[in-house]
Amino acid sequence: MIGLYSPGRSVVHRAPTLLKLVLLSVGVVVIGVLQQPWQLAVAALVVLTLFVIARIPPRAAVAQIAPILWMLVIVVPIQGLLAGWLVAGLMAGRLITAVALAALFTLTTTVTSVLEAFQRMLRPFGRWIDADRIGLLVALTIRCIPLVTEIVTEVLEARRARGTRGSVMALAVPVVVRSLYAADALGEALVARGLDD
Amino acid sequence: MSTITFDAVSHAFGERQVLRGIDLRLTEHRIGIVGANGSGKSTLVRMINGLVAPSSGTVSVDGLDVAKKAREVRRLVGFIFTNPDNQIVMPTVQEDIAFTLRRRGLSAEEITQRTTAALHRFGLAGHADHPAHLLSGGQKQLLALAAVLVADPKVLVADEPTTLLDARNARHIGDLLRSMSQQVIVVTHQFALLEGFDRVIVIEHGAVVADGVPEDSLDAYRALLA
Amino acid sequence: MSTITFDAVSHAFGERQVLRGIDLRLTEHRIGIVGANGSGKSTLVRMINGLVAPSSGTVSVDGLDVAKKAREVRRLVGFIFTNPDNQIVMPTVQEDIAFTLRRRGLSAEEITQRTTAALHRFGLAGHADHPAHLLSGGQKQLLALAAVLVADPKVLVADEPTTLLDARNARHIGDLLRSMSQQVIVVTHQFALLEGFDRVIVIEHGAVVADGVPEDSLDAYRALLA
Amino acid sequence: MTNRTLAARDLAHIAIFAALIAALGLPGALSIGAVAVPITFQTLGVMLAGAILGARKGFFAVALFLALAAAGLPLLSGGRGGLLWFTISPSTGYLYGWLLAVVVIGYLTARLLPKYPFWPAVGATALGGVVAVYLLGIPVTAINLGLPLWVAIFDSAKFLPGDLLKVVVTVLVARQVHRAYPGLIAPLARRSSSGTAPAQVDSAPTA
Ligand SMILES: Nc1ncnc2c1ncn2[C@@H]1O[C@H](COP(=O)(O)OP(=O)(O)OP(=O)(O)O)[C@@H](O)[C@H]1O
Ligand SMILES: Nc1ncnc2c1ncn2[C@@H]1O[C@H](COP(=O)(O)OP(=O)(O)OP(=O)(O)O)[C@@H](O)[C@H]1O
Ligand SMILES: O=C(O)CCCC[C@@H]1SC[C@@H]2NC(=O)N[C@@H]21
Ligand SMILES: [Mg+2]
Ligand SMILES: [Mg+2]
Repeated sequence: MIGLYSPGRSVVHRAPTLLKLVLLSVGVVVIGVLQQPWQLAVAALVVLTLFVIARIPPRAAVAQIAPILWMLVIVVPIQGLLAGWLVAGLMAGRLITAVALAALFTLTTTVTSVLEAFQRMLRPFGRWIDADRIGLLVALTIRCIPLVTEIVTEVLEARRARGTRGSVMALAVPVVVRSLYAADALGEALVARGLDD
Repeated sequence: MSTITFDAVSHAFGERQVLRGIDLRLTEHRIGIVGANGSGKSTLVRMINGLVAPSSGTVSVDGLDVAKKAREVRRLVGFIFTNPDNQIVMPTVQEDIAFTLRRRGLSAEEITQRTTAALHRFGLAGHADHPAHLLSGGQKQLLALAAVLVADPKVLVADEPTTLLDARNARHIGDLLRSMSQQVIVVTHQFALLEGFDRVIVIEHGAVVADGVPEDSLDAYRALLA
Repeated sequence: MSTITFDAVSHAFGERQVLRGIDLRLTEHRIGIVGANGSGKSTLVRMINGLVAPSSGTVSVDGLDVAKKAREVRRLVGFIFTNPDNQIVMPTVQEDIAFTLRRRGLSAEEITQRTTAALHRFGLAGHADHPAHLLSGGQKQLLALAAVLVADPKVLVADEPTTLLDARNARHIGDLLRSMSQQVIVVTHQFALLEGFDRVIVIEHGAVVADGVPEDSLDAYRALLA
Repeated sequence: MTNRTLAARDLAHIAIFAALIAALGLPGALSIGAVAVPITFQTLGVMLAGAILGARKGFFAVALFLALAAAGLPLLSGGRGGLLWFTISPSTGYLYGWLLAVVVIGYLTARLLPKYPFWPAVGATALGGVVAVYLLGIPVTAINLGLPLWVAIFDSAKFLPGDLLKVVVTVLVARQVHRAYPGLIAPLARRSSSGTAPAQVDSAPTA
């Protein structure tokens, strides 16, 4: 489970995660208020430059932005008809630029460091939230994903082996019940290994 | 007895070659399959009712190509998994047994009647309405057998059906398997289960390395493990 | 060796009486526990590190009452479950082993060092960064052992640790258990695992019905099952 | 065990439901209509989390799933992940709506248990899984795309058939699961005047 991280050693990669998060938020807000095409062009150029500096493989970049592009193919004409083509064009430009910036963050920051940053942001709430438990929950969830997919496969196999197909229900109920029992066993293992120390 | 044939069957999961050129003709009443962990036993027997489709070669049951006629073949072949939890698909014991019959177009009456008979035959009558997941390991394994045999398959394939059982329950299941009129194919690590079997096949690294009467095959396997 | 005592321990799950007046003093190096499915073995050994709290009576380890000092006791007692899938709690092999240590307030350095040593000792060094769920059954069982022994417990309790293994892997785990300097308590249905043990206890219907050297106890158990 | 910390078993329940929601994203996402908010099975997972784990644990499960997706794991349907889906995408509001949904469903389910009658349960699940989700989802779609609200409302109609089906499946599944595994949600007294809930049934061996 390596996530969407695209490995590298550039300044963008090495910048502290919290700083990147702050810059990203500022950037998205700024992009959101741009009203002139030339301003947007400058913003887009800045983002593009950052992609080049970070040496993101074009294919990885496109994979992140493509879903939004598809959407724009449909939304832009609607907006054009409703509000005029300049507005529609600006909206599309702002969205693509902001999406690219957010994608850049995701592509240059490991999941681990994002989670660490989240934990640091939660620290002021330490009275209510136990950062240690959260770290444990994260790892446990990543462990549980293959466990759940295995359970789904096994239930599907069992149904097939018994020559039946059956409804959504006959799949969902055993998957959920077995997941719960598997979780119980995991919980016991956590206790046995000293979790509630 | 049915005739199950493997014809030049090979299989790979991704890069990993798991079975290599298997040719087999299974016609005996009781057949055992043994081999080390990861040798390919489960993959092999799963092919008999189409849970795994071979990368190349064909598997057929009574002349029916499993790849093409999976539906028909699954009515002939009952399958028992190692972990009985895998097999329980309904909340209660009775519902789980009835589940197999429900899709066969039987009348409600006949379903009830056959389910009740199965509950008695496998000593589960007292647990009909129990949540199936709360049975003991041995009882679950019995439920798995009941739920499959209620549909009266011609062939029963069981992949390590006694792993969690004590000696008495294991013997009980062994006796059941031996007493059945159906053809039985059993994968196991417990040699005692294969007593009285007609044929034992040893798999190693995805190939058949010994095949014959139980004594000879098991001797060959023991030599392999030493 | 540690001293584990059961003092008038009884237990019921709801209506169901599972253990009845157990009195035991376990001081031997290697102790086996056998008994029929549902006789209460798992319930009994789970009490040793407080996974189940007895309805009445006390269990203690080296004088520490498990009910009151669960935290201290769990540092002394490592536990291995039957199904290794359910005790792998972290995504990769190395992380899973390190998990046990992380809770002990060791330095990062010491954690890395002890984890690496354990990876080597159990032949898992080549798999350190592999997703744990992709290991074979035997490797998973070894990982379970490694993850528990890395914390260097004084007592190791294992509840049927070899059920899914072939004869070679089972022997490997058996040899490991026998070679350990720690006190070992093993529940099993496979008598071969108990070779060379110092004491075997037979449980039937929640009570101790035989207790002594392996030969005598196993004979008594066989007679019981016949 | 203080009520502030979560027991190991609760942690495992939370993690496995977060994983279940992730697994429901594997079949992929279906995008139709004007506004590309995908139709996804993951909403079924969110509703199940509320109806089976209850408000508290369910909320943690959904929040955990969302945090992992936001951190860049490709867990959203179709293998997407990253902060952009939580800030400027048209589906942003729906994702926060999931958090509201799981709490609403969890709370109401606790009031309906142990009887869990069908139609009230459907109503409760729809109130959280549809009404609450759309309440946050639709306006944010309009804002993030700069579209008039009515377009976003009109467009969201395409979710309705699927979402209602998910509501019914959730209720049917939850009912069976509470039968096969009793004691997951402590029923809340219908009249809250007494202020105390009945003791939780706890049949699992983890003491
Ligand atoms: N779905 C799968 N994807 C990838 N590899 C698999 C899959 N199923 C099995 N394998 C691999 O194929 C090989 C053979 O597996 P198989 O389960 O057939 O072995 P087996 O002989 O039944 O072993 P065991 O005695 O442990 O049950 C193993 O190396 C296993 O890791
Ligand atoms: N959590 C539980 N709730 C209710 N009953 C339980 C629970 N756990 C165990 N039991 C019951 O207690 C009895 C003893 O169970 P236990 O697991 O200790 O048996 P065992 O000797 O380990 O059996 P096996 O050899 O099958 O593992 C069984 O009848 C079982 O059904
Ligand atoms: O994956 C995402 O980016 C968010 C998806 C949000 C989907 C919403 S939730 C309610 C409605 N029902 C669906 O099936 N899809 C939408
Ligand atoms: Mg196998
Ligand atoms: Mg047991």
